[in-house]
Amino acid sequence: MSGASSLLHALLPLAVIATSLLAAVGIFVLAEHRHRLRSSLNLAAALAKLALVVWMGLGVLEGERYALRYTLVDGVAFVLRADALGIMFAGLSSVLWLFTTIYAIGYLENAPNRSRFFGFFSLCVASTVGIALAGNLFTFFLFYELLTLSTYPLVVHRGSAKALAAGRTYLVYTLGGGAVLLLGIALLHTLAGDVAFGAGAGLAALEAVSNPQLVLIFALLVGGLGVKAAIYPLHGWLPTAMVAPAPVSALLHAVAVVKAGAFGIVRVVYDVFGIELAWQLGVLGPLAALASFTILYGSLRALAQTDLKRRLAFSTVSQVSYIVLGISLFGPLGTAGGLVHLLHQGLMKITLFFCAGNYAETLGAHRVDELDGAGRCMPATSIAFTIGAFGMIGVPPLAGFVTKWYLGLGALEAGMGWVIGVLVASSLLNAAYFLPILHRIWFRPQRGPWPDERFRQCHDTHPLLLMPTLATAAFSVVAGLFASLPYSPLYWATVVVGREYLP
Amino acid sequence: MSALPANAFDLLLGLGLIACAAGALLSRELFRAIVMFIVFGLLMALAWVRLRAPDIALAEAAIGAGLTGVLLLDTLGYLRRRFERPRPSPPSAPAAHTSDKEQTRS
Amino acid sequence: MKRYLLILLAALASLAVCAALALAVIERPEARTDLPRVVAHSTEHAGAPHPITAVLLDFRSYDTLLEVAVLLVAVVVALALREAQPDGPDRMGLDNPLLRAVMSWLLPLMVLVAAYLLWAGSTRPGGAFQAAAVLAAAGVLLRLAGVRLGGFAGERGARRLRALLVLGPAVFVAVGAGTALGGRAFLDYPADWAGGLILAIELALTLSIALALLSLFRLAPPQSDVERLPERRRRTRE
Amino acid sequence: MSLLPALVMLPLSAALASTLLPLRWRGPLGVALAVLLAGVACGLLRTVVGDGPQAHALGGWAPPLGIALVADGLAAGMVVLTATVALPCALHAALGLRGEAVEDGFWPLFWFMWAALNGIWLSADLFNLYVGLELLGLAAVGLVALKGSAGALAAAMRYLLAALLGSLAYLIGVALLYAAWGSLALADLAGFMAEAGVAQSGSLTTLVALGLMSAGLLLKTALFPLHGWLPPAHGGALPPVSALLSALVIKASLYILMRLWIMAGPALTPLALGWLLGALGAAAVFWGGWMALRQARLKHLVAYSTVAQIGYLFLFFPLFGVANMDAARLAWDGTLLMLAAHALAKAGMFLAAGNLVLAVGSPHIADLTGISRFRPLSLMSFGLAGVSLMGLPPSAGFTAKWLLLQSALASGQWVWIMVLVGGGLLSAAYVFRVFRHAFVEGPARDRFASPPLALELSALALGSASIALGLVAQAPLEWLRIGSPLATGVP
Amino acid sequence: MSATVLATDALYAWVGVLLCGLGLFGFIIHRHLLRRLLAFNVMGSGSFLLLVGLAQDGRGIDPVPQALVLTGIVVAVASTALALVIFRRWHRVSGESTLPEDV
Repeated sequence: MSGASSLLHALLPLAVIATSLLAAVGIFVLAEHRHRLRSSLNLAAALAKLALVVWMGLGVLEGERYALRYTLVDGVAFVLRADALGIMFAGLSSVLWLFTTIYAIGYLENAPNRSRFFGFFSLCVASTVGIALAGNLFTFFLFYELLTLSTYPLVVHRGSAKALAAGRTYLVYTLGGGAVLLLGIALLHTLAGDVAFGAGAGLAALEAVSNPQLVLIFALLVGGLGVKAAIYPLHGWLPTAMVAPAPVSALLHAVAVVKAGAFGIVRVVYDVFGIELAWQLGVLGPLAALASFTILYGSLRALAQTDLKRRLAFSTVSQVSYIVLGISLFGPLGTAGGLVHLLHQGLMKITLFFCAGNYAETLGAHRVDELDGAGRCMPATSIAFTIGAFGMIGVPPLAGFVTKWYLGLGALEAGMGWVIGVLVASSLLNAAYFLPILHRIWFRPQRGPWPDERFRQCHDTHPLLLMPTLATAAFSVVAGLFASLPYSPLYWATVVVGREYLP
Repeated sequence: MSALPANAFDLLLGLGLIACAAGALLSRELFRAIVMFIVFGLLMALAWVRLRAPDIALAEAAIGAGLTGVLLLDTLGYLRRRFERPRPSPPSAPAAHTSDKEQTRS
Repeated sequence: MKRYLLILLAALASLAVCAALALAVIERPEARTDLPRVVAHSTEHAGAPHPITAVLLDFRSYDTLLEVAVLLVAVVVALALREAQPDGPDRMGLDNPLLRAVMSWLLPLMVLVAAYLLWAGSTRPGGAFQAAAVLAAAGVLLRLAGVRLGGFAGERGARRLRALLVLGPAVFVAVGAGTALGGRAFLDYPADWAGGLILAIELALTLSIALALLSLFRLAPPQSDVERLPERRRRTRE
Repeated sequence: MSLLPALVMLPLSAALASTLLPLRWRGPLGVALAVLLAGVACGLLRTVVGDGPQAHALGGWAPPLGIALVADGLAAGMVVLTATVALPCALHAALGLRGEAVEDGFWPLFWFMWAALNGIWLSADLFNLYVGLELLGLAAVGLVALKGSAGALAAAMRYLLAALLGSLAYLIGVALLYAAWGSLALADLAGFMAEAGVAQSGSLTTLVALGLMSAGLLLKTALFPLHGWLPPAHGGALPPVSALLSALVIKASLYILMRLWIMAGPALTPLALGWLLGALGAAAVFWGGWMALRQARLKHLVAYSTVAQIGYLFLFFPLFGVANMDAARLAWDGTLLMLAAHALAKAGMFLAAGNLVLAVGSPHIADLTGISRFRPLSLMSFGLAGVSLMGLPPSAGFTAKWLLLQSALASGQWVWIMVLVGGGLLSAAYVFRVFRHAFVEGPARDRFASPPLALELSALALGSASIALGLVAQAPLEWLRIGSPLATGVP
Repeated sequence: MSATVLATDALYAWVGVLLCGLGLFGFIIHRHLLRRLLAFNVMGSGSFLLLVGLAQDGRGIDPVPQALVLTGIVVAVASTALALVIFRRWHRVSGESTLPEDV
C-alpha cells in the first residue's frame, strides 16, 4: 500500500466525523437569520458524509482497513477504525441524518433558535458516527459522552418548563450512566490496558483475572450503556424526553441515542469480552432475561399511553431490547437478527416519528384519540405510518418480520426456546397498540375540527416533511422485501457476523 | 562560638516584651492597646540590640514602632472622629465609646 | 457562651503552636552549612563592606527588589482606592505654634540623620530602609504640624509623586537589566562599579521608600468624610 | 542572556510603567506586553524542552549565598500557563474596564501579580518564595478591593487576613528550617534531608516546619475547611480579576506546597498526612459542589466551584506518596493536567460569567432567562469551560480525571474513585443549573446589553483551550516531567 | 542545645515562640480589625525573633537572617498599611469595625 493511500485510509474515518463537526462549527458561527446558507451547509455536509461512508463501506467489503491511531496520553489512544459493524451503524446514521435534516428544515421553518438547534444537531451526528467508528472503549466513551452533551440542548430546545424538566431527567440518567460506564472502563483499563475493538476476543487471554471482577466490569459497562439503550429499569428518561421537537425524537431517540447504547452493548459483548468469554462468565443469560422483560414491559406500557409520541417512545423501549436480546443469544443467527434490527428498527421507528410529527404539525393532533379520520386528510403520511406500524408488528414481508424470524431461529439454535414465547407475546402486544391507531386513522370518521390546523384544505403536509417520511417508509419496505439481496441490511448483518464473530 | 549567656537584663526584657504584647492584645481600650504596642516595638528595638543586630534595631524603632504606631493611632483617631463629630445630641456618647472598647465584654 | 468557646479554641490553638514550636526548637539539629562564614568571606568581593548591606543589596538583592515592589503595591492600592472615591478637602493638622517651632529645627536634623544613615549603611549599621524610615517620619511630623506637601498636590503633583515612587525600583531594575545586557548575571555588578551602583540604588530606594511610607500615611482619608456617615450605620457590633 | 530574570523583570517593569503612564495607554500596553511575555514564556519552555532545566544565579552569587532562579519542566509549564491565562484576561480587561475608575489600579496590580507569579514558579529559595507570596497576596487583595464597594472591601479584608496569617505560618517554618539546616536553597535542603534520612534527630523540627508551612499554604490555597475567604473574594471581584485569582493565584501556594513535599521526600511526608490532605480535598469537592449548587449569584457559583475543584488537586498527596511508581507518575500527570485544565476552564468561565452578568445587568442566575438566544457565544464559552470542569470528554478535565482514576486504581486507593466520579456529577449539577435558566424561553426582557465581541472571544479562547488541551496533553505532560523527581526515578 | 546557661539568642528565640502563640491567640479571639492587626504584628515580631535567635544561637552573628528580618519588617509594615487603607474604606462605607460573620 502506498504512503498516500495509507494516509488516506487513516484520514477517511476522521473525515466522516469532521464533515458534521465542521458543519456544526460553521452553523454556530452563522448568524441566526442566514437560514438559506445554513440549510445548504447542512445538506451538503449530510450528502458528503453519506458519500464518504458509502465509499468506506465498499472498501470495507473488499477488505480494506481504515484506521487512525493517536496517543492522547501514555497508555491511552484515540482510535478510529472502520469495520463492518461500525460502517453499518455509521451508514444508518448518515442516511437518516440526511432525511432528518430535510425534515427538520421544514419542521422548524420560522422557529427561533435554529442556529443553536442545527449546530447541536450536527454535533450529535458527529458523536454518533464517532461512536460507530470508535476503535477502542476509550474513544467510544469520548463520543458517547459528547452525545449526551450535544443532545441536551435539543431536548430542552423549546425552553418550556416541561422541556427543562425533561432535560433534567435526561441528564440525571445519562450522566449517571456515563459515570458508571467510566468506572467500568477505568477498571478494565487497569486490568487489561487499552482494549482495542476487533483485536479478537479481547479479554479471553486474561486467564489470571478472577471471574467476579470481570462480571463486575461487565455489569458496570452494560449498566452504563443500558441507560441509553433504555433497558428496564433505566428507561425512565426516554418517554419524558419526547417533549423535544419531532426531528429530535425521530433521529435521536429512534436512532442516535438509544442505538448508541445498544451498539455499545454489542461492542462490549463481542469486541471487548468476546462472545465465548461472556458465555463462560454466565452474563448472557441474565442479559437475555432482562432484555426479554424489557420487550414485554415496554409493550405493555405502550398500550396504556394516550399520547402518540409517548406510545412510540415505549415502543422504542421495547424494540431496542430486541437488539440486546439478539446479541445475548449465543449463536450466529440470533446475532444476525439482533444486528439487523439495529437498522430495521431505525428505519421503521424514524418513519413513525416523522408521521407523528406530521400529524402534530399539520393537524395539531398529539393524542391517539385525536387521530380519528386522519387518513382521509393526510393519506400519504398515513400510508407511511401504516407501513411502519405493520413493520413493527412483524408482518411479512416487511423489515420487522426479518428481524423476528432470525431472532426466533437464533433462539432455537441456542436452545432458548422460551424466547419464541417472548417474541410471539411481544408481536401480539405490538399489534394491540398499533392496530387501534390504524383503525382510528383509516376507519373512524373525523370528530369535529382538528385541534390546530395549519393548512386550510387537506393537502397532506409540507413537502419537506412528507418527502423524508415517504423515503424512510419506502426504505423499510425495501429492506424487508429484498433482504436476501447484496447490500441489504440483512446482508450487512451476516457479513458482520460472518467476518467478525465466527472466525 | 560566642554563646553569650543571658543576663538579668535579657530576662527582664523578655518578660517586658511578653507583658507588652499581652497588653497590646488584651487591653480593653483600643487606645491603650496601641500604646502598649508602640512600647512593645521600642522594647523589640532593644532586643535587637541585644541580639547584636543594630540594623534591625534602627529599622524596628523607626518603622516597626514609629510608623506602624502612628498609622494605627491615626486610624484610631479617624474612627473616633467619625463617631463623635456628626452627633451633637448626648446619646451619641456611649456609642462612641463602645466603638473602642467593643466586644471584649460581649 | 460562644465567646468562651472561642477563647478556649484560641488557647488550644496557640498552646498547640507553642508546643510544636518548642519541640522544634529543642530538637533542632546542627546546621549543615556555615552560611555566616560564607557571607563573611564573600563580603570582601561584594559592593558593600557591611555584611547586612551586602546581603540586602548584593547577595540577595532580588529579594530586596521584590520587597520594594510589595511596598509599592500597598501604595498603588491606596492611590487607586482614593481616586475611586475622591475625598473632600484636606483639613488635617494640629495647628500648634509650639509644634511648628520645634519642627523648624527638628526637620533639618532628621534629614541630616537620614543622609548619614544612608551614607553609613555601606560600612556600618544603617542603610536605605532606616534612612527612608527617618525621612518618612519627618514627613509625618510635617503633616501632623499641618504643613501641606504642596509639591504633590494637584494633577502634576500626583504625577511627580508617582514618578518618585517608581524611581527606586526602576533604578534597581535598570541596573539589573544593564548588567544582564552586559553579559553578566542579572544584578551582578561589575567589581569596580559595585560600590557606586549600590549607593545609587540605595539613594533612589531611600527616596521611594520614604515617599511610599509617607503616602500610606497621607493617603488615608481625612476626617472630612465624617459628614457622609449614614445615620443608621452608626452602631457597633456587640 | 538568560530568559529567567526577564520573566520576572518584564512584568515588574510593566507594573512600574503602568503606574506612571496615562490611563488610556495602559490597556494597549498591557495587551502588547502580555503578547511579548507569552512569547518569552514559550521561549523558555522551548529551551527547557531542548536543553533540560535552566538555572540562573541572580547577582552572580550561587546559592546558598545568593538566590537562584530555576526552571524545570514544571516551572516552565506554569510560566506558559500563566501567560496563556493572563493574555485573554488582559484583553478582557483592556476592553472591559476601559474608562472605568478601577482601571487606574488594575494595570499596575495586574503586572505586579504576574511578576509575583513568575517569581514564584521560578524561585528556588525559601525566603524568596515568602516575598513572592507576599507580593502576590497583596496584589491580589488590592485587585479584589479595587471595586471599592462594601462587599468588595469586606472580601478584600477577609482575604488579606487569611493571606497574612498564611504567610506568617510559612515564615515561621522558614525560620525553623534555616535554623535546622543552615540554608534557604531548596536544592540544598532536599539534599540534606535525603542525606539525613528519617532517623536523624532534626526530622522533628523539619516536620513541625513543614506542618506550619503547609497549614499556611493550605489557608492561601483555600482548601476546605479554610476556604471561607475565597467565595466572597473571587465571586465579588471584577471578571478578569476573578479569573486570574481562581486560575492562577491560588495555584501558587499549591505549587509551593507540592515543591516542599517533593523536596522533603517520602521519609518526612508520611502517607498518613497525604491521606489527610486527600480527605480534605474530597470534602472540598463535595462541600464546594454542594454550596455552588445553592448559590443564587452566578459568579458566586463559579467561585464555589473553585473551592470544589481545588479538592481534586489535593488527591496528589496521597497518590504521589505511594511506593507504586506507576501510580505516582499518573498522579503527577493527572494533578498537573487537572491544574492546567482548571486554570483555563475557570478563567474562561469567570470571563464568560462576567459577560453574562454584564449582558443581563444582574448578578443572579435566575435573571439569565432567555439569554441563550441573545448571548449564545458567552453561554457557549461557559459551557465549554463547564465540560472541562465536569470532567466530561473530550476535555482536559476529563483526561486529567482519567489519569487520576488510573492512579487511584493502580495504588489501590479506591476511595478517591468515588470522589472523582461523584464530584464530576455534582459539578454537572451546578453547571447545568445555569443552563436550565439560560434555556428558558419565557416572557423575559429581550433587551440585553451587548459587550464588545473581544470580551466574548477572550472567554471563548480560554474555554476552547480547556477542551483542546485534553486532546494534545501527551507532549505537555512529557515536558512537565523534565527535571521532576519522576525523571530520576525517586517518587 | 548543649549550653547549660541559656544563651541570649536562645532566650529571645523562646520569647519569639511565646509571642507567636500569644499573637495567634489574639488573632483568633478578636473580631475588631485593628486588634487583629495588632495581633498579626505581634506574631510577626515573634517570628522575626525566632528567625534571628535560632539562627544565631550557638553560632554567632548571622547577617543573613538579619537581612531577612529587615525585609520582613518592611513587608509587615506594607501589609499593615494596606490593611489599614482597606479598613478605613470599609469603615467609611459600612460603619463597621469588624467583618460580617456570615460566610
